[in-house]
Amino acid sequence: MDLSYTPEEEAFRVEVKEFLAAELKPDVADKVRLGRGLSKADTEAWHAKLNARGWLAANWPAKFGGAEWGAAQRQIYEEEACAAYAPRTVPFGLSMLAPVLQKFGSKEQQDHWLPRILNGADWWCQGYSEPGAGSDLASLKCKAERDGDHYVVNGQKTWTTLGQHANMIFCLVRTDSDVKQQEGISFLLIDMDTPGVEVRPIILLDGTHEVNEVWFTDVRVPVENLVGEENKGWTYAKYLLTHERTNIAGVGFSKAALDSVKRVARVANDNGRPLISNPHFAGRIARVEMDLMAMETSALRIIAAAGAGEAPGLEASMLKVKGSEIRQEINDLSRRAVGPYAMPFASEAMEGSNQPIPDPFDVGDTAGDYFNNRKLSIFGGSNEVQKNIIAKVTLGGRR
Amino acid sequence: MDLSYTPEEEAFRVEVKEFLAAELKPDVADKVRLGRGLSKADTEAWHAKLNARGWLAANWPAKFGGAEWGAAQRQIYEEEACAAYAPRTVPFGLSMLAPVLQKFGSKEQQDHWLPRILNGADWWCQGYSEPGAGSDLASLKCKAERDGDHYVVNGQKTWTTLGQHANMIFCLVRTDSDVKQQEGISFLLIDMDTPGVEVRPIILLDGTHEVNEVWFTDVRVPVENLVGEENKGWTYAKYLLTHERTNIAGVGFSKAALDSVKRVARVANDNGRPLISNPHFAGRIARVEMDLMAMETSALRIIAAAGAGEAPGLEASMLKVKGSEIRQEINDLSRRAVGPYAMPFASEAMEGSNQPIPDPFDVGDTAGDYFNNRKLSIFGGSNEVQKNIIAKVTLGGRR
Amino acid sequence: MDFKLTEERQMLSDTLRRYLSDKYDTKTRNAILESDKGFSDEIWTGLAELGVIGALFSEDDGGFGGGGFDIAVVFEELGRAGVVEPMLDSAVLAGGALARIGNSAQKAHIESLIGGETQLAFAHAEPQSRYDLSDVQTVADTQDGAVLLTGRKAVVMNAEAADWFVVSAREGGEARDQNGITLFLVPADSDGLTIQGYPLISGGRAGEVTLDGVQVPESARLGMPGMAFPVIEEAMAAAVVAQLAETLGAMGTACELTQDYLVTRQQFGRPIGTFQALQHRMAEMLIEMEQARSAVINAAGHIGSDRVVRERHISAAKSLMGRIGRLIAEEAIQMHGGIAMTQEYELAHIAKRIVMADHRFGDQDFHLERFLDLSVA
Amino acid sequence: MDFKLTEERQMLSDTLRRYLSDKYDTKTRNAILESDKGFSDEIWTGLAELGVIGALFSEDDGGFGGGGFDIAVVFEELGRAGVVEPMLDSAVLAGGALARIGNSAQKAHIESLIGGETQLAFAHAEPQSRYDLSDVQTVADTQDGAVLLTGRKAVVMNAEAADWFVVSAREGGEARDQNGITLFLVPADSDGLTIQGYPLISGGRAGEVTLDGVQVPESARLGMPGMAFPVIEEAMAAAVVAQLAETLGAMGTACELTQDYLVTRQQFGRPIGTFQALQHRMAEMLIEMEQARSAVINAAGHIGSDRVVRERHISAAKSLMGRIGRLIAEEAIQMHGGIAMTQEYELAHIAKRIVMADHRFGDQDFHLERFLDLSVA
Repeated sequence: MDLSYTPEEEAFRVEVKEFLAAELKPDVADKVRLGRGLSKADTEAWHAKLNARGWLAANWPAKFGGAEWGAAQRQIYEEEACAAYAPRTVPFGLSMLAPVLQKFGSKEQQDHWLPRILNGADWWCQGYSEPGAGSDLASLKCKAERDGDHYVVNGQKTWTTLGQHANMIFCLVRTDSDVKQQEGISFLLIDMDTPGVEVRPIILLDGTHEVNEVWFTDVRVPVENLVGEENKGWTYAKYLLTHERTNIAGVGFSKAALDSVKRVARVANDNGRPLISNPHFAGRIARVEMDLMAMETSALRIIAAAGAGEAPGLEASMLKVKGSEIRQEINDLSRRAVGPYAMPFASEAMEGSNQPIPDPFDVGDTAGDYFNNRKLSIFGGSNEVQKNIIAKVTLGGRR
Repeated sequence: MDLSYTPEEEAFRVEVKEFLAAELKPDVADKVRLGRGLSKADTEAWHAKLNARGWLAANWPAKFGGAEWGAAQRQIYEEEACAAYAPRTVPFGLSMLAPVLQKFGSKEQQDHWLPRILNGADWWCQGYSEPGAGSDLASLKCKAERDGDHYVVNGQKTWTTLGQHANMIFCLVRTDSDVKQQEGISFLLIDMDTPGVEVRPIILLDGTHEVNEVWFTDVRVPVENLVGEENKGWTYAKYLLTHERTNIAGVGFSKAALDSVKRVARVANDNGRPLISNPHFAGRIARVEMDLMAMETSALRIIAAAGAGEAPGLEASMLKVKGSEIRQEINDLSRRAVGPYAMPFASEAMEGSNQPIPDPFDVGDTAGDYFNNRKLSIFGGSNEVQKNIIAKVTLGGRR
Repeated sequence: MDFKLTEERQMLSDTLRRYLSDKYDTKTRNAILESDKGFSDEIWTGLAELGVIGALFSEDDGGFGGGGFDIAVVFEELGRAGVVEPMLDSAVLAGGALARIGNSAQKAHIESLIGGETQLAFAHAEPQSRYDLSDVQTVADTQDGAVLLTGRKAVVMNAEAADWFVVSAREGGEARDQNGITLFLVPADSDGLTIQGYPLISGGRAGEVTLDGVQVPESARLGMPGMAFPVIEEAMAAAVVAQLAETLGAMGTACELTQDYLVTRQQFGRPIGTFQALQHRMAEMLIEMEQARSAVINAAGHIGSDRVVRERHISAAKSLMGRIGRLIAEEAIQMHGGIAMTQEYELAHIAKRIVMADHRFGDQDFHLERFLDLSVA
Repeated sequence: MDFKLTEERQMLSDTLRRYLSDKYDTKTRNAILESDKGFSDEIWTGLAELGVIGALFSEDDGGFGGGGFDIAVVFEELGRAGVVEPMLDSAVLAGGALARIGNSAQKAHIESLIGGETQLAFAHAEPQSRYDLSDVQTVADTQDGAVLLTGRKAVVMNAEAADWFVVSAREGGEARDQNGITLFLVPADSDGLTIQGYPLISGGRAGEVTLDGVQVPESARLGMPGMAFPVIEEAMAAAVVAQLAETLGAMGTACELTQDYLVTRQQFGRPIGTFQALQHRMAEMLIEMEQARSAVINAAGHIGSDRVVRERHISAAKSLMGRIGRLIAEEAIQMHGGIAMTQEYELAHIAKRIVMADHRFGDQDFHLERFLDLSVA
């Protein structure tokens, strides 16, 4: 056991700092820091810079051009990138579809789609959830019927994050309704420019437009866009979900957010003293910081144990729950810290959103972030689903 | 709405104070305050004094010689009695069996047993739980078979509180095994001096002997000791359980215990200041006190709404849960307050329990009380069972 | 002791609930939320006609209520429907201060307020003051019969719609002294009074109010110079009772919506309300609701008590509600899942009302500390 | 960074676990609990023969370990079995202080300690000091070559069995000054040293130690006069790591027992582990276990770091364990129900070990405040 960084790891941290100093534009960092939505162009530009540096496919296997970062490297990059308020990479192609294609896709699919993820030719989004299929994902109804060398897709997906930017969507579709739910699902890649695909915005409670409904009406998809075997999609979906959770702890985000809370608490006046001198508020900060110190080590342990490219199982569910709890607690502290000035608010969707809003602590919309991040315990397999998994695995073996 | 006490209520408080000043012996109050077990004689003497004053049957209907106290009177007595560290009355006869006899017992049973509860001729204990029937009480197996004008009882009861002092036990027994569990249960009164009754002590984790196992081997019980109808015992049992919960909020206990915590915190040294000046400890006290202030009003509202003699339903379950949570939190604070001196301990069951144990704050065995009172959320229908009830009632109606 | 509502209060409560369920559904309210004005004149007038505003004032002031439970009954219903109209700020806070300290001439505005024709705003808090009621740096400078007000007021609710402002300013004492603070009644169209308005995340609008040498006559002074603090504290206590009751109503709606969703939403082939983990969490929400209701009763019932008793109950209830409110809002959203994250679903607005209530009049930590101070006092 | 145990440590851990599962079942341990001595010489010797005590000291001091993870590995296994033998107090605390500050003559006792022949006790805390390491009022008065010790030491673990005491006393400075505290090595049979012994609720025995002009030679002084505080803090840090690991082991047992009970205990015709409310609470316990394990790793891994870094991790881990330990002990008992309330059931003792750990070396509030002080430092 050794908790200290090796010289190589420290050297890598310097590399990362230099990269961020050189490549991260202040206006983009400000948008990230203040929680203002990044434009599609902002995100694409950042992907391009990371790709040029060879760090976009940081967690991909080498044989697909990946950097195969270890636990320490991942953690160092995440920590530095979050501290500098660099944009987060869009995970749908990089960390969700790619692992599936790499494990289950055909040579042709790998050769065609993987490079396009890195070079930005495609922006992927995810077609999993449906209005009637949330936690119970396997009950999905969106149908794909074979017609010659095409599938004809009809149905609806929802909670499709950044679908408004995407040109491609990977979908779980029902290709057999006569078998056990899990056995009639296939994994399909769909071009969103195909006739019959319609994207409708969903406005969230903080007024942001980040998720969408995607409707499919007689959408014709070439059979070569089927990943793996027909009706084996559930296997691929579960594989994807464990990968989706590997970075869910969000240690870097939490550290940066907690630093921001402390910064505000040092300047905010509370009964004639700095808020940070209020023992009850300071106690809240300390408790979450202690939790974060522990979870950072948990995340490192778990990723290290799982090994490069591999996805941890049970522990990933634990990290997902604790990671979301910690981030949500910090979001609570950050709105709490600004006091009455958490109330002023102009939503993207609202008239006059361009009018100036007082932000004396220069932190952006802390209340909006708090409400928006309630999603952390809901999406990507709700915390309840994660607890079901943990109980099933840990109690199941004993029966 | 009016939260202030009427002149009549204030006058009653004076009466109670005077009674306690006159009747409560200091050595007995000290035993209660320090959590030392009361002798059987201590308890019987206190019952006698309350009975002489007409306050033993405080909640009984008038026609059975009860005082029919209202919500305010009950709360005033409880508050003053707890503040003075008066013994609590033993509930098994007074508040558990009596309501059942008064509602379902025969005239003969009422005339015979009720006076004996008040005059102390009988000490009752409860034969409900069995090793295999805890939360799932209806699965009880203790069997009673009719043989002429007797029932022959075989089986085991457990968690029988103060069974070592009792001469009578009321039992739920199975009189029909061929029907739905709830429909084969009868309510039987058993003389513990009958041959075949054996009481075995259970030592709790704090070393106290307050509960027992009671074993029945071919115990012959006269049929006139059957309460109500054969196989209708489950109805009576449920009626009893709601009554058992009416005083479960324990507002008086919590107020007295919290005062004791504050007293210790004012004198205990913590880093060169009184512990009560430690904002984190003070915050714990304040949070539980706020909860207690609210629950006191809840208890008054609920009892007032339910009306004299009546047992509240859903709300009783809510009070049981919140009341036990608050008492357990205060028990946590009281062991926390004494710091390292919470560790010295001599259990009743242990050798050398008579050796002197340092108690610099004169509070008795705070850690033992903490562990012992974990029972509050387990017995009398566990908090999980209460939550099941609440969910069933509140969601049931909507389906 | 008595825990029953009077017939009059029960009637008012029933009438108000009926009116709002007819006139204030989610769609209507969300349209109001996105309107430029931020509230509806029609609803305001409607509420006035129902006597809702009158119920918040004593008979001496031309109303027919004004007690703690009058306020609680009204605001629980307003909260249940997520009403964003500025009843608390116009009537309880500004109007309440006026009723407590104004002379007969000044009180004349209460009549038109009760009638629904006048809007008031309470301009007290400042950019630096956070939740500290005595932190007033706005100064009132009196020169031959005229008073000049200079300073900045922060997040003033209803600022843009107000016809009159009740403005606090210092006529003596140091910053954060309780002594030396005076209230003034200031016309909204005064020269030198400017408003930077903006919407609020939980609905309605507020503004940063700048007083740049605003001139008012001495007759604009409410009460004696420098003696206003006790009045501010009393008006705040009434406002806290109103906000607590409003939040309680909103919490009730959050629970109702969640209970309905639990029995209707199907996953894994059964209503999610059949899953015991959710059942127990729902039960815990309802148990805390009882605590919250009792805390509101304690606060409303002691609004007429001596300062320490009154403020101790106010701070206990406010702190408790901050804690329970967050629990209920977060649990309601979590048990709903994604649907509760969408702006068009009723719970989204209700949850925001509940959570953001902790950002006015002192949050749970502020009142925890205050409760401790009052307890040793 | 590297999160794997060395082979030697893994072997020691496995051997110790096997030994305790053979020799230290509930019945044996409960008999030890009720014995007059409060621990078993046979077990103590057994542990010494296994090399458990040696693993807690460096090779320079005649051991073969002494690092943070050596301590953690040993104590997690001791905690798993609820061992009450005075390993922490005799070896880590008193022995550790001796190893850090003693001269070669004084260190001679470490060899017999490692061999299992000598018992030590650390007499530092006093009736007034609670958790404050610098609050020492016992005085050391030196007159021509002899030192007179006068004062009272509180809840001194292993006092009755100890052959030697490591006693802290003040040779300068004010009460609560860090400077001026000295450690002395005092024979248990010294004149004027009296012990009032008693059992402890979580097992083992302690005593109130009175020093009434106990006379020792100057050669009994450990290190320089008045300079012992840093040594005391370091020894305490090692003791906290030991106690944290012990508590972690006990928490692991509490979880194991609960998981087994959930799948075996039948109610309502099914294992109670099939009820989702209990499943989720079990999952939450296991999630917190991961947090606790990482906190212990952080503390053990920084035991050699500079003071502020070391103590910050120590206080963070101690405070976190206080919080999580209580959760796990209470949830384990609650999910068991009545059976866990009985003295004869293993969980009863394990839960007491977990909860009472928060009463030594500073509880979760003490270390929360300390963590805050160290964070601004």
